[in-house]
Amino acid sequence: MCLSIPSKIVEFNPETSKATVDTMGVQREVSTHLIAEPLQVGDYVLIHVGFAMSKIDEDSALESLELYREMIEKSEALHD
Amino acid sequence: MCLSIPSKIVEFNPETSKATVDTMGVQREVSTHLIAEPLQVGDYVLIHVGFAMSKIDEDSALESLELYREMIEKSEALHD
Amino acid sequence: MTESKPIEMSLDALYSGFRDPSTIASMIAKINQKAEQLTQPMRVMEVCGGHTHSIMKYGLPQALSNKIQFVHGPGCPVCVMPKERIDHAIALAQQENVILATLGDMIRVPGSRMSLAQARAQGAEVHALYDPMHVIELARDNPHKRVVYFAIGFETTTPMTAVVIEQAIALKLDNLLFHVNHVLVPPAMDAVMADGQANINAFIGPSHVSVVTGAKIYRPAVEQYKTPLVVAGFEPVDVLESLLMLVEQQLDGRAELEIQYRRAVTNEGNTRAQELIDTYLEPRSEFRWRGLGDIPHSALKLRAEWQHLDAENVFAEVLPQTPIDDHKACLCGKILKGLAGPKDCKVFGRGCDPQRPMGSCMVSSEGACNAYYRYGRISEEIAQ
Amino acid sequence: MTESKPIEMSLDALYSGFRDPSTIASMIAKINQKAEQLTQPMRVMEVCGGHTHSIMKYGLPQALSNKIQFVHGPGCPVCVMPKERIDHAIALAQQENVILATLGDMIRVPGSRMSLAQARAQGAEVHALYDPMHVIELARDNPHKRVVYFAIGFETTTPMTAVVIEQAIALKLDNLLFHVNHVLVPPAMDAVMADGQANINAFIGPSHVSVVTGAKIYRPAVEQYKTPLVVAGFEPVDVLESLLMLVEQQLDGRAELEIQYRRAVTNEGNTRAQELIDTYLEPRSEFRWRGLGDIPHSALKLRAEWQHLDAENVFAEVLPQTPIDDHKACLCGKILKGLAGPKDCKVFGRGCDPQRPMGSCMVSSEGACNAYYRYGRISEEIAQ
Amino acid sequence: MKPKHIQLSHGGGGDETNQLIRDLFFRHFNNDILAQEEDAARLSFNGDVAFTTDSFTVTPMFFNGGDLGKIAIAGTTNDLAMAGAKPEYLSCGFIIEEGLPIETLEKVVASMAAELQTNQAKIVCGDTKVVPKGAADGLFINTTGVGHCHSKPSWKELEAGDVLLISRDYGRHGACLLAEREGFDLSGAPDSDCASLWPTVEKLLAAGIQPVAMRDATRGGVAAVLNEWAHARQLGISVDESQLPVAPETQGVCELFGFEPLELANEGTFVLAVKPAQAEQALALLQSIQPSAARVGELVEAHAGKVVLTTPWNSKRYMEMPKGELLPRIC
Amino acid sequence: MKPKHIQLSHGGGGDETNQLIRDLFFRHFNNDILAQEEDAARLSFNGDVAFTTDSFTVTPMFFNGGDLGKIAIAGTTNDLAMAGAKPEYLSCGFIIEEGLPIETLEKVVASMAAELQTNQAKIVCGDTKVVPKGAADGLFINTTGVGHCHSKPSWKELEAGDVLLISRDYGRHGACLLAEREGFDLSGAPDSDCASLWPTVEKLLAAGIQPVAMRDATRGGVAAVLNEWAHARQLGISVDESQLPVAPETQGVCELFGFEPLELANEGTFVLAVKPAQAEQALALLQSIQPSAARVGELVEAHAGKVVLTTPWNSKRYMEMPKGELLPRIC
Ligand code: SF4
Ligand code: SF4
Ligand SMILES: [Mg+2]
Ligand SMILES: [Mg+2]
Ligand SMILES: [Mg+2]
Ligand SMILES: [Mg+2]
Ligand SMILES: [Mg+2]
Ligand SMILES: [Mg+2]
Ligand SMILES: [Mg+2]
Ligand SMILES: [Mg+2]
Ligand SMILES: [Mg+2]
Ligand SMILES: [Mg+2]
Repeated sequence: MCLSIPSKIVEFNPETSKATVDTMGVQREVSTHLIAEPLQVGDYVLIHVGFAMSKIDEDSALESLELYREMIEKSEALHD
Repeated sequence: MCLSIPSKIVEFNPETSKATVDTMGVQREVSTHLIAEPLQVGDYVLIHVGFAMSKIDEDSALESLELYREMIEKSEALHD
Repeated sequence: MTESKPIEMSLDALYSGFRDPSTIASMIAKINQKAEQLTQPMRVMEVCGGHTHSIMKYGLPQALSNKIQFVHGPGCPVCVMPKERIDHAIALAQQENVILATLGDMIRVPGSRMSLAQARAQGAEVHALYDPMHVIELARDNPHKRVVYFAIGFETTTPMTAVVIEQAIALKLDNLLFHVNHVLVPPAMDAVMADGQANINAFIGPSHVSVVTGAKIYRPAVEQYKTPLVVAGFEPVDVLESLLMLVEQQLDGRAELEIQYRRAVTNEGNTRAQELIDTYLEPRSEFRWRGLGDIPHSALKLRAEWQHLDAENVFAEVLPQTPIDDHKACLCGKILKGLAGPKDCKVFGRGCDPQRPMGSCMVSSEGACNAYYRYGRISEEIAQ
Repeated sequence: MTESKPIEMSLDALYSGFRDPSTIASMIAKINQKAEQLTQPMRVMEVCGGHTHSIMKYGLPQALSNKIQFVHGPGCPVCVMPKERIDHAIALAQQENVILATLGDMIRVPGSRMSLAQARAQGAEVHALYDPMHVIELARDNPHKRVVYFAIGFETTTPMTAVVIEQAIALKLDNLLFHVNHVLVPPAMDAVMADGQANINAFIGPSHVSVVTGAKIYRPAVEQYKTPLVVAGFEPVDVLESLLMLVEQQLDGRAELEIQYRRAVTNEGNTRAQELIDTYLEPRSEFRWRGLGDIPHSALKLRAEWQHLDAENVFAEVLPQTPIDDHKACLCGKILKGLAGPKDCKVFGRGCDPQRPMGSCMVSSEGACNAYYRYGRISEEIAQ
Repeated sequence: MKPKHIQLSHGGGGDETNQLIRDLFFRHFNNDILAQEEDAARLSFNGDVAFTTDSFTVTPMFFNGGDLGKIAIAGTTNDLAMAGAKPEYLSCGFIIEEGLPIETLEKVVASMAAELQTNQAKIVCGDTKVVPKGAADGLFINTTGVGHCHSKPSWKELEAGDVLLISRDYGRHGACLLAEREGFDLSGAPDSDCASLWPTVEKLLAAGIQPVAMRDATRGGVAAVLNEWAHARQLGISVDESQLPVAPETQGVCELFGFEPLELANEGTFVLAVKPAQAEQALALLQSIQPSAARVGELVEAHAGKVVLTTPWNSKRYMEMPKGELLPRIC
Repeated sequence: MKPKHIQLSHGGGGDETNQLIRDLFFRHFNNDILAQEEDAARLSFNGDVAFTTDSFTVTPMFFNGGDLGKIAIAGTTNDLAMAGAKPEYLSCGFIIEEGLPIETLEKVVASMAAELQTNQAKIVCGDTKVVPKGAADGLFINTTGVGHCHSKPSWKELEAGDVLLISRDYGRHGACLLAEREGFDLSGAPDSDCASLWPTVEKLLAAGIQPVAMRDATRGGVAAVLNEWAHARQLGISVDESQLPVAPETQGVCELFGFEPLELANEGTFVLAVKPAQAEQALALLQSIQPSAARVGELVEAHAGKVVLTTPWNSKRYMEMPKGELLPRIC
């Protein structure tokens, strides 16, 4: 449950535990109180009701996307 | 200074020190905290910012009015 | 002509009787007839703004002989209020969680930067009351705010403030404070007359101040300045009858204290009201009047034992204390003494007008300059 | 066909990549192909309302083989909220000088007499927040009022509440109280499965609950009920890939816990979030769910040491304590177990509709009855 | 649980908005044009029309002699009537505060419908907005009206010699509302004069009266109308004080608070300028409708731009343009 | 001490009201009819006219791409344009909260004047009310417009087969305002689409396009327009989801809060129904003005009363009528 959306950190202030994140071109300040790992600008995080709730594992995301591409290519090959 | 208008007591409650007064057909509740003399329905009082500030001396008022009437009658007689 | 029935008491008699056009007309005729005998114009100051209002509204100066000249006195509580006191009210209203309450059109009077109406428009919480008792409700309904009652007025309105203070104490309303600006008539009359320069031959004494204080308060002035004073009602017939009495004194060479407004005014006044005032209030050492400057013992303040209710005390830190002098060009002081007229002032109508008054006499419709600005030129104009 | 370039990480990739129409189409084809081999329909419960939303929005039931049937689970925090808790919120909001704040569309959900939106329309001060941290500002801006945060949501939203509690304590905000309604997914899954009646063959596991808790929380259920569960992302491709994984488990005869949403979910979850929750909150002995009734240890409350912050404690006297049973005709309990469909309910669409929901499943757009009311009949209608 | 109060959702443009419009507005304002349900009404005109707008806010919403709904129709149709136009079509825009009881809204709407009837006019298009609690004071209504001109009175035609009539005793609406103001707590105050004037104007026109100018004496009262006319034409206006019609209870309210009845608002009282030859006939007709109608004065060449009151003892003074905010006088 | 803020006295109908009207409204809206200073404007019409009203409240009053003043003109002229009428004359009613900076009011009024220019339309009558602090939210404006019909599109003419076009990407105004809502604190949100549509409609008509129906997708957004048309005509509407034009930043705002762009308000975006034969020409013309204009679907006999979206993988679902109050989704 609970809407949550991938966003990219464009500013981060560890002292205030606040980050500015970008969601499809829209920026918003969020709290990073819930993230234990070090954060840095350029990281992708999931945002839920004004909080970053976790970092997104980029390798895993890319792996999925590569997998899907292969799948499509295969199915296209099938139709060819 | 200070607007003040003759009104007639139409209701009086000595316990709450409140009276309802009539001013040309309009009724309003006023405080009677400032009046030491006994008040009763039918009395004429001067009202200022929500307070009865004194009783009107009816004899004196009528005396003035009689005087004015005489004066007019005299001056009319003069013109006749 | 037959003997008419005795007049019966009624509210209508109390109104119409003292506004009756025929009575007014005969009274005017009688005054004008007597005034013929005056060797020189009689300058009559109506002390009270309420009288000024009646005189203007009923067009008495036009109807009366030129031998009767009116000098508009200092008796309008909003006009005489110095700007620094209005600035106080505004500073209080602008405090967080403070509500300022005052009576009626006081909120229109400009202080040094703005009026209470403007402060309200800018976000301050200001209530214009009709009835002083409503501050009690206001304080009760806003337990988390402090309510300051900006008390104004001459002796007429002072007892009502005293009742409110009494109630606030009885009800233990600890969020209701008072900023007291009640002013006194006799010191103002003294300020006008004391230097011996004033050109005033007679006084029309206030109606409702006198209801409270009794006529006795004018006795010292009448005796000291040898100037007659008639305590007059507000209705046009009252004013005219009082004028007649003054003309008669003048012709007789008398300078006495008389009461025309006998249906409401006694020599002693309302003693309960006087006691109430005395319980809670006492004279200040001095008070600044717009137009007249600093006048000793001319206003009241809370007694020492009620200091915790005094907004001047509680909010001392936020109240500006610099006195603000009248504008240099302003002739109000002279006008109030009958030594000058509005037209003598260089800024009259050019810089000073009712929308942006520079001096006391332009502030409210009871001020001499204001009245002249609005009505004064009518005789010239209508004459065309 | 040449070897394509490696995909680069970007926000767009994270969105479009998981919503890509061709990927969706191939995924659907692949699932449908595999589903051919299923000997009987597979009933998949998506526990989470967010998944219900995706499934409906992307029209997956229509596109997928009849062998895949969706059972909408209890995972919508507004739907499962019992009326008596909403009545609490309303009772609090209606207190003098109390502000009630809660998240988003919670204010639309009807209690026994009205919704918070209606209470607001009738004068109660209710704030619909997007961000729980805003209650801190609300409490600061209203020092003379008490602010109650009506905290709702599954494990996803619970850590945010814990942060707010932590901040409130750190800032010594003594006018901020909490009414905690955070519910837990595993006890709800147990409630569905425990009696052995439920007709459910597989679970799609929540996305963001799992981000917080880790996938580990589902292991007991998977083992006890021998039912496969795949933790899935919210995007259509995520849901479809998870379905594919579930079909494969089914065909292989496996009942395992798997994670499709690997880019965000680990076995352990967000341990800082878990610790924060643990510091301030603890399980209640039981909690009533709309549709599922009383479930032991299925919700959280403030720990004993924070009782002074607990609105249920502080306002105990004004909070109605009578539990409100679900409507007798309501089949939500059975629907949630996959034993009935909305059409089996006698009052579906006749007495119970999204404007006036009688049961949990009609309350929000994620409820089974609500979804069916809005979308369910489309296949029939479009078939014409 | 059908809501009893207006909610923000009633203004969102979705189902609930449509329901409100249909169940309430269409039901009460029902007519052939509104029934077309177009966003813009289609009307047909030939020749000169008058077009006027007013927004209405009144505290309290219901008062003796009327309510916000009645004023909202009377106010705008009166401006048309004063322009010599028959009120034919009106638009209405509602701004509703969240939380307004729907019953209250319905009472106002029903009252609008009744007043439309008096004018034989129709609401042909409308708009509804809901604002959050605290962002408005209950209900604000704008109405805008349009109708063919049957006569073309104008203040520009005013000339010295024209006679000024007033359609009834003045100051009632203002006195009525003052009496209901918080803290004033009066009883026995006058009813508001709130009424539609077109029926009266129609009779005047039918009787052959050619009004030179007409103006309803709303905010600012009779004093504002006369001063504006005098100022605009740079003519004087001479008023006989003894002829001014004020009801005793209106006077009573004014005595209590130091107001001037000439400055109090009216909502169904107008000033009419006619040529001297028609003055008597027009006055008789007005008095047949409201016995308190009176001849109050005339336009003169003297004291250009000013309104001058003459007392029975022949003193004169200016009638002033009212100050903006009505506040009780202290002096 | 000229006041910098609106005071109650500005609404009292006296001198201060007149000064405000003259110094501010007359100066900016200056035109021959307003200059007559009659309470009701006199206009002349021949034939069919459209007549429409809207009240405007917007928080914040100034936003990216527009302000209350621009919307107040665009909103009403757009309703005229959608009825195929040229916006000619407008009324305006201001309800002003005591304390509004006069500078703010002037900015809004100047913006209205500029937008009138775009439409070649005139404000010919107006009204000003001031309400006490707290009784309104800054400024509410009603405008009511009237103008001759140059075409008579109507939803009643909609038939199966008609093609639906949208004039540009949708949801911008709603997204723009959401971003400025208290507590949302977004940057990078889209500018509002706020604009007057008559120039576009005029071009369509000049090119010979005969619009079957037009509707600006204001409150309730595109979803409300399509649902209302489908419901009113009891026809189906079939929408190709992949053709729907939404800007990424509009989508971004929606992702963050769980809104549906189809349900967000627009203030310068309209849906146009044309016969298939004119669809291509009309679309090309719209795209020459706004490249994001698109063909979104058509009217069909099937699924009467419903709007059905088709996904690229051929799943269908209903496009729903929006709920009233936009609230962030929790699930
Ligand atoms: S005109 Fe103004 S400045 Fe001059 S005396 Fe009068 S009040 Fe003073
Ligand atoms: S239709 Fe309503 S009452 Fe029936 S099962 Fe669904 S929610 Fe319960
Ligand atoms: Mg304050
Ligand atoms: Mg409350
Ligand atoms: Mg008008
Ligand atoms: Mg009007
Ligand atoms: Mg008018
Ligand atoms: Mg509209
Ligand atoms: Mg419209
Ligand atoms: Mg519109
Ligand atoms: Mg429209
Ligand atoms: Mg108007």
